[in-house]
Amino acid sequence: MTLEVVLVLAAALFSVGLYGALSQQVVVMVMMGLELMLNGVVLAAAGFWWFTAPDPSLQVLLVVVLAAMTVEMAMGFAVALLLHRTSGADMTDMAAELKQ
Amino acid sequence: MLSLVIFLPLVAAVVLAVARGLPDAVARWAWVGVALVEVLLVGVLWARYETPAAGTLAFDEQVEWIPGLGASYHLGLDGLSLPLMALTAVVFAACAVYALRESTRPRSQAALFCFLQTTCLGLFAAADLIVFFLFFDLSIVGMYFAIAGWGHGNAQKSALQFFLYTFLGSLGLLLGFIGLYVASGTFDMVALAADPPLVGTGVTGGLVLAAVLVGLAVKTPTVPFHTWLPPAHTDAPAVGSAVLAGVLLKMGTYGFVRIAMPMLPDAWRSFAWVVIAVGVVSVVWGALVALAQTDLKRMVAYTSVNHMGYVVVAVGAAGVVGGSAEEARALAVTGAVTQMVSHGLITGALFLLAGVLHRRTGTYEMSRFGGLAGRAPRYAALFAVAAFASLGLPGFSGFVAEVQVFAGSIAAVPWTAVALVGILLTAALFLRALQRLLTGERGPASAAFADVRGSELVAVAPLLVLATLIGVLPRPLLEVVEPASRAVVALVAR
Amino acid sequence: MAGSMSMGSDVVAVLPEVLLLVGALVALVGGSFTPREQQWRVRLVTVAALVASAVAAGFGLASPAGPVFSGTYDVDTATGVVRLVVASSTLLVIGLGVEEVAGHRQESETYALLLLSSTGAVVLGGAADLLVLVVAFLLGSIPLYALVGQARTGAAAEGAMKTYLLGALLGIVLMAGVTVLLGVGGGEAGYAGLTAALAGAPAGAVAAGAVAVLVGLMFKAGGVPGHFWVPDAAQGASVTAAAFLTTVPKVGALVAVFRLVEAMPAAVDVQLVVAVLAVASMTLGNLAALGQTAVRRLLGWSTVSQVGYLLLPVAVVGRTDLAEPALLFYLAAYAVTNLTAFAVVAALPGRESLEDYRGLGRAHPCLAGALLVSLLGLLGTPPTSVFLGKLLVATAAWDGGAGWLAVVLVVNTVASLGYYLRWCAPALTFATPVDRSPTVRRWAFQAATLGGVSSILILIVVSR
Amino acid sequence: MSLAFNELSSVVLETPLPDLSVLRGVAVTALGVVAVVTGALVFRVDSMARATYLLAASFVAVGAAVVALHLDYVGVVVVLMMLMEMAVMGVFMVMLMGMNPALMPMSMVHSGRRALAAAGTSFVVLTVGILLVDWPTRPDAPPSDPGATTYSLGDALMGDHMLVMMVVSPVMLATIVAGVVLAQAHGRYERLGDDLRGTSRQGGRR
Amino acid sequence: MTPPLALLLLVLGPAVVGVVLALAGTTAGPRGRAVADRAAFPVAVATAAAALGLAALVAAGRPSAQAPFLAGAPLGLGVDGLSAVVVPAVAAVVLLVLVFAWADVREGRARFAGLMLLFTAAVSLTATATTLPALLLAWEVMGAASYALVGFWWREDRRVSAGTTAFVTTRAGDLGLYVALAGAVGGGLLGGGSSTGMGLALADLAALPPGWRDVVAAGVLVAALGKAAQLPFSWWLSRAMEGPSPVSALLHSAAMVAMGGYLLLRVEPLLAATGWAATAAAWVGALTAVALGVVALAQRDLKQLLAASTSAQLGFVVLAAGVGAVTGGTAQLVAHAAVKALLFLVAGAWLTALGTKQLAGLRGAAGIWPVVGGAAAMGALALAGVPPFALWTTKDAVLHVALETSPALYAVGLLGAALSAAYAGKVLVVVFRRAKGGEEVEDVVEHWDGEEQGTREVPRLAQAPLVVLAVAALGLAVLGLPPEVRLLAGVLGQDPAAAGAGAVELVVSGVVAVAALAAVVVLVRAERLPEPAWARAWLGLGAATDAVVRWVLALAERAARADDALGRGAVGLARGVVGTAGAAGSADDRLDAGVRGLAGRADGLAGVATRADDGVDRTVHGVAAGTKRLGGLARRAQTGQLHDYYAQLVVVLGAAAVGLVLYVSLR
Repeated sequence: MTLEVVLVLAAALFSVGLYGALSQQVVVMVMMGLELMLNGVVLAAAGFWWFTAPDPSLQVLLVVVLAAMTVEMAMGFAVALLLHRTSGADMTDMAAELKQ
Repeated sequence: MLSLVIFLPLVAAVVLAVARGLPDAVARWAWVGVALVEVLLVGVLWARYETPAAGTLAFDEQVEWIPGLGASYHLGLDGLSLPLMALTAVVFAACAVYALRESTRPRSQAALFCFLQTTCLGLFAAADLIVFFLFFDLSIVGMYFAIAGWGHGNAQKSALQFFLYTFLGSLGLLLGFIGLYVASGTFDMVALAADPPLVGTGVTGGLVLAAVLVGLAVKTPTVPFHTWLPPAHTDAPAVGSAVLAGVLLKMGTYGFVRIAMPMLPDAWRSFAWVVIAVGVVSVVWGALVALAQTDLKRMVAYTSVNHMGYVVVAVGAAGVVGGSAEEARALAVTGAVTQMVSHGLITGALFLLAGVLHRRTGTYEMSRFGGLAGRAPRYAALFAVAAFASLGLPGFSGFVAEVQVFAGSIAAVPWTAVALVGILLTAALFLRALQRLLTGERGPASAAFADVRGSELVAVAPLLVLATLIGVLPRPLLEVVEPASRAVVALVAR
Repeated sequence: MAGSMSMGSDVVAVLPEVLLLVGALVALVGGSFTPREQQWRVRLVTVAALVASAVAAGFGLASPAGPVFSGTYDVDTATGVVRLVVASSTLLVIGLGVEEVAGHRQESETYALLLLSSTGAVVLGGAADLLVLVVAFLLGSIPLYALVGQARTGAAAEGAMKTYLLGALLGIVLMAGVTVLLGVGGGEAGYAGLTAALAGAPAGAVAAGAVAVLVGLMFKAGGVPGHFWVPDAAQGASVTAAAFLTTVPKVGALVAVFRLVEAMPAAVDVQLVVAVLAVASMTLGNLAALGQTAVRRLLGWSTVSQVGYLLLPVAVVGRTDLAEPALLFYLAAYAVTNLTAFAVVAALPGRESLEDYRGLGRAHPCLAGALLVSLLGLLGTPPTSVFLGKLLVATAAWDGGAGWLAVVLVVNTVASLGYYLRWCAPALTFATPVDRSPTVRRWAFQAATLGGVSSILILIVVSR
Repeated sequence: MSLAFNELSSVVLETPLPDLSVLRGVAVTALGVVAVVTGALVFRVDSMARATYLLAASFVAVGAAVVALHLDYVGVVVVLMMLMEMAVMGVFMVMLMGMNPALMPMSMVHSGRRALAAAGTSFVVLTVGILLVDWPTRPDAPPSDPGATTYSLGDALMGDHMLVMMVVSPVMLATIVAGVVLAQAHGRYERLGDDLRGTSRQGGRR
Repeated sequence: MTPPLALLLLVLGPAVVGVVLALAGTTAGPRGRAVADRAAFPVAVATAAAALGLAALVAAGRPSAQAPFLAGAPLGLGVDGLSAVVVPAVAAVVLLVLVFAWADVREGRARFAGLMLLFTAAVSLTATATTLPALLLAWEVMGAASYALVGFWWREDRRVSAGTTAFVTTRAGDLGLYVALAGAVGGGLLGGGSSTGMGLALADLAALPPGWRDVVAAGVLVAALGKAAQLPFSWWLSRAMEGPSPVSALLHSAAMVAMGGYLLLRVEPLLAATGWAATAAAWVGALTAVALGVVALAQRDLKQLLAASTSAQLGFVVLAAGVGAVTGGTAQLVAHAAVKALLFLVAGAWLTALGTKQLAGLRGAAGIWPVVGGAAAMGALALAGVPPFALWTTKDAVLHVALETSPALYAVGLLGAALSAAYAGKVLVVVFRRAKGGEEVEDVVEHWDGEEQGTREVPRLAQAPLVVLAVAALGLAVLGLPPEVRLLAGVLGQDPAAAGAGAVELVVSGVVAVAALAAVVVLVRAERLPEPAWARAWLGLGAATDAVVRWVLALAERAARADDALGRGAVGLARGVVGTAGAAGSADDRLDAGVRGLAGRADGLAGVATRADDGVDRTVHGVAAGTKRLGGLARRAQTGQLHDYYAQLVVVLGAAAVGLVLYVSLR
């Protein structure tokens, strides 16, 4: 196993997440895509930690990323709920009044 | 002292703007009062003025401001700026008197014009590029409102066009200023003139000069940047036109002698031929197009293009250093400055007189008039005098200016003699205008035309009297200008 | 535990941030026990926190403490300016929003969110460490989503949704970038050591990481490509929120970008990307604003273009001494000027389109004056302070060897003339006023006046 | 929750992993592949519930891989947090949005081809970049003691990176406030009246 | 009174009085104007008389004075031999003409008198100017005053147009003086030349270095030819006959036109120094004498005849300057001034009394008022160059020198002399030949009041100047006679030996004149005098002038249209920037219309400008439309769809990252 393998796997996760974020209509599903992307970041960070960086800062980064995952998820639910309440929409393209 | 002279009208403007309950009559007379005080103060400045030593300014005032940028609040006068200060004071006073009979929002108008006066005075006294630019842009804003708020016809559109054009020009100017700063580390005009940056840099100097020139050329205006001028004048109120033509246009030409020439001597010499060519084209084109106009105000507007063209020719010729005597070039620059003053007085008077037409009849169309000399002999006399002054008849300031411009320019660059066609065309077009307006059969708009009244006469006559005085006794003016123009010529020749 | 030795002094050094946080807590907790009609007390607390923070920032500015918290945070002039600008901007936002927010069912929460987001913006500006940068990004962003959505209208919800989704994606991009930078830099996160650590790292990876971090920050700055939410949120959210989100986050974000670019090794020419993004922002913002008729959307696009101008000094970081003062001055000037424009909008509820402002000069000369000052300011005309900002920025660009950026700035300014004047001109004609709402909100009115005056005064006083 | 966390982590921490780098490599790679595959399946299945389970699986795989890389603490946290989060998501969908996750088949995709192309391109570009870059290597041997690793994390959090944690706490606060502000259907004044005494419901402004 | 003060007063006195009178006559209220009109002529005549006295004073004292004007170029005044002769002569004519006008002018008297005095001042300054600025100043004021005087009856458009023609044509020539002034500056005369120490002095011009000297000479020559109505500038003088007769008598005989010749006499050394300029002047003068002589012979209008004759007679002065016959030229100038003033006043008297200046209407007019008739006879005979009248000797004083230069010039000059005799004879025959029989009388009377309402009287006051001038027409012959001409030469500082005509030439020219006169008398009585149309139409000069004017006006029209298009294009650009679709659309329409309209008229020089503007238009149009499109594009990206935002974001991010990575790696 080398760093490249881990990074490629992380890149794959990132790209899969990106696909989800780009293709999904439902807000919650888009969030899932985003989470997957972060998943890739986590894997990459761990890989870097193992292979290149003895510094604990990458661990701290991982903690921060996890915190970010959580809070973003929480906000995502809140926003989705708000959207649902105000306009009965759960899809991004149902809320596209503001444009140009 | 200088700051007081400059900011007194601003104070008046603020007071006038804030005092909402002020009766119209009080506002009008307050403006007249401020304008007259300004004339007095500038007179005091003139009386106390002594030609400053080379590289210094009279009434120098400097206060630290943005030291990190090498900029400061720096004011001062010399032979180039003092006459224009005086011109500003006089033209604004004439406008104030003329506006005594204006009925549209007189308080706001008085405030706006007081504000404009500060910007004009400040610009001519500025000794720092940032201060200069500040007043330059503010004058645009002020004039925009003067046209949009008190104009007629398609005023909104014309004002917008004016703003767009001159603002574009001002940005060019700003770019040029930045270039000067980057090369020298200061915005101080005295320092920049004393030790010009960008000497021998070729392309960079040329580009900076080009940026500055575009800015000044739009304001002056020269062909092909002049197209904002006719609509702006046509739709502007009389006082607005008088200030625009009388004072604001001078900002462009003043910039040539104050900034472009002394601060970029190297580039100026290299590109003098461009300036001359633009000047000559402006002279001929402006006169030619003016000849074809049927609208009096548009015609006068185009003659401004022509008259400012003389200035451009002269300052361009002053940059052709090889093979011409320094006296000739100094003569050209003196002529240019004289022309600025002269054009301010005469065109100011002409626009006010055009305003009288509009006041009475609501039109500037010359074909609607005719035979006014019978109904309104005083108007006819004033207009005839102004017209002859404008076409450069000896005895008026225009002649003093033009003869110097031509003598100096042709002596330095013989082919500028082509521009002489301009004075022939101007003669033709003004005589045609006289004929259409004043003589011959009485036209439909002349029928009930009332002759000029008190305030109108008091507004216009002093301008023409001054133009005549300068024409007959030019020495007091020229003695102020000549040392400065010699200095400019020496700076360009470095 | 080398850090704990200086803990006390470190906390003192970040007193302005702490004051903001404390203010947020007090507002939040106190607010939940305060009857609706007494919420002005919470407002007072918030204002007190902001004023205290600004005062503390002023003292801090007089004697910057340098790096604190083991070098992860910089208390220098830039941080001081960010603190001052953020605090005073938030004050102005609260001022212009008094009528809109007062009595709102979540008034105290609004103040808490404003304070929290402000704290985030300040920390973002002061962060001298990639990890702090990430958390500051989160702290700044999360309250923003709530502020946008708080109006609870369809448009607000949509704006919140877009803001959130873009913020989340760009946050991920930011974290990905940080991961790469930490990975190749041997885990070095502090800017002080980053330059050296990255100098030996593979340039390609550093470049990719830096671009990712930069683009991530563009969400907070509201510049291309993170600009999409700005016009939508500015239009959909309440005026108060719109004024806040187009002003305060940018202050921190741009200084953060500045610090980041400064920390990147010279071999990786991040400045180039910044320059490209700057040009893209200003051009896109101006072009898109040209056709707008809704005032808040127009202002939203206008801020996109302003970010482009603000990025100019960042594009010449390290190549001229003018870059930092130019950025800081422009930020301060921009904040005041932009908020003045929003204050005018806030003072005249119900006027949504440019046409609604026709004849404003006659009906409300003072507001028209403030509008004129703010729009001319955004345009960059004297005597407003943004003029000097623009001048500084262009000068810095030229001085830093990027004269072409100055030219692009000028060309863009000309283009922007179109829409600023399209608002200004009808407002200041003496045409018959369109009187949509005879009531003028007093607090917002005063905020507008104050903003207009200070926008001019900054030029005269601060630049001394 | 904290109790479960402590137990689980202690179990994991006390289980010594075979220090065989080949095995670790295989494990990490395999877990990574699992994460990618389950992640990809998230967008292939036709119900939100399954998507949620698959996402959780992906996270668990990555968490395990992280643990395999001797980042035991972080890895466990990943697993635990993500499982919790997926549970919340399920609750959220059923309770608040009225969706029955098991029964609602769905295919809510737009411009899938464009997304696929973008994702594919990004993967190719990233892979090419990863393979071309001459990655640095750590000067010393890989860490062998997970306990020391966790200790160094704690040390960093309490020392040089203290500010990070100090800021994370207001982030959490902000999340709570913001989440409540957005999600709350009725504010306290609707519930308790403008004077908060719960007596008069005036309906309130807005 | 010191001579320098007298000199200043000579110029300033009439100027000030003139300005005051003119202003009072136009701008005062009705009552004030009435007072001014009543006082005008007494004041004016008194001023003129005083001026004559001052002229005599300065002629004796030869003072000089200067006033600072431009840097190194003052206004210099001075009286030398030449001006000592000319200034009093002009002053005398002014006085006489004003006396006549007192009786003749009936409306706008103050304005008239004022303008005449202003003009007088300008002439005095022209005659005494010693520096180029002073000369140019006076020269142009003279032109402007002539405009005001020719167009004096401003209610009639054609008279004002005539003034415009006069001013513009002479100003076209004046441009020469501007060039000359610039040339002198270029030649280094600013600040003082060698001989005078005064900047831009006329006396220093001859000593200029060759290149600039030629420029100056050319400029002066053109200016002088323009004022002197020499070929090809003669047409304006014909139009100027629209002015009142006293104006013609002063401006178009003694003063303004004469000043053209005078200037050439004054700068004769300059002309001689260049060589070519002298030759050119000589030939232009000689040819004008012949060509305009033919024109005069063909005229049927008395004033037109006199105008053409003025050009022709001044041709001799110009010829004199060209061949260096300064003495003869001066004598011719002075004598012609008296003679032509007389004839114009006579024509004016008849015009006022009979209401016509057509020769057909003046048949036998000499008999009606004997004094007028006698004066007319004296004048005509003098004009004819018949011995012993004035122009006989003076003309020969010129021709004598011309013969020394070139026999061809002499021959042409002699032909010109014969033609003068011929047209003078025509006048004589017509005005003295009584109409016989009722039918002929009716034919004559039918012409009366054709141009204005005649008064049928010639007041005594109007007759008095005629008598004085008639005496002068006879007496001034002495100027060209050998002893006196030497005296004159002495006064002028010329070589007395070379001055004056030889006896042979006097006899020859006398015989030629008498013969020509006799021939014309015969031909006119037989009514077989040829009056070719081309000559009656002033050699087509009028048509040519009209063509030039039309061409310029057409050019101006084109330029104006092109300029409007330029402006529209700029507006289009502005609108494009503003970008509102509707506004931009209408601007487009207007642009299109402008482009179409311009394209339709693209021809000639203006066509080139138009095409250029067309290009500008297209460019501007393109930029405007482009900006508009870009604005739309920029907004289209903001679709409102989140996934589009994401896609764009990813693309930009990818492009930025890949771009920078490639840039950094490949550098």
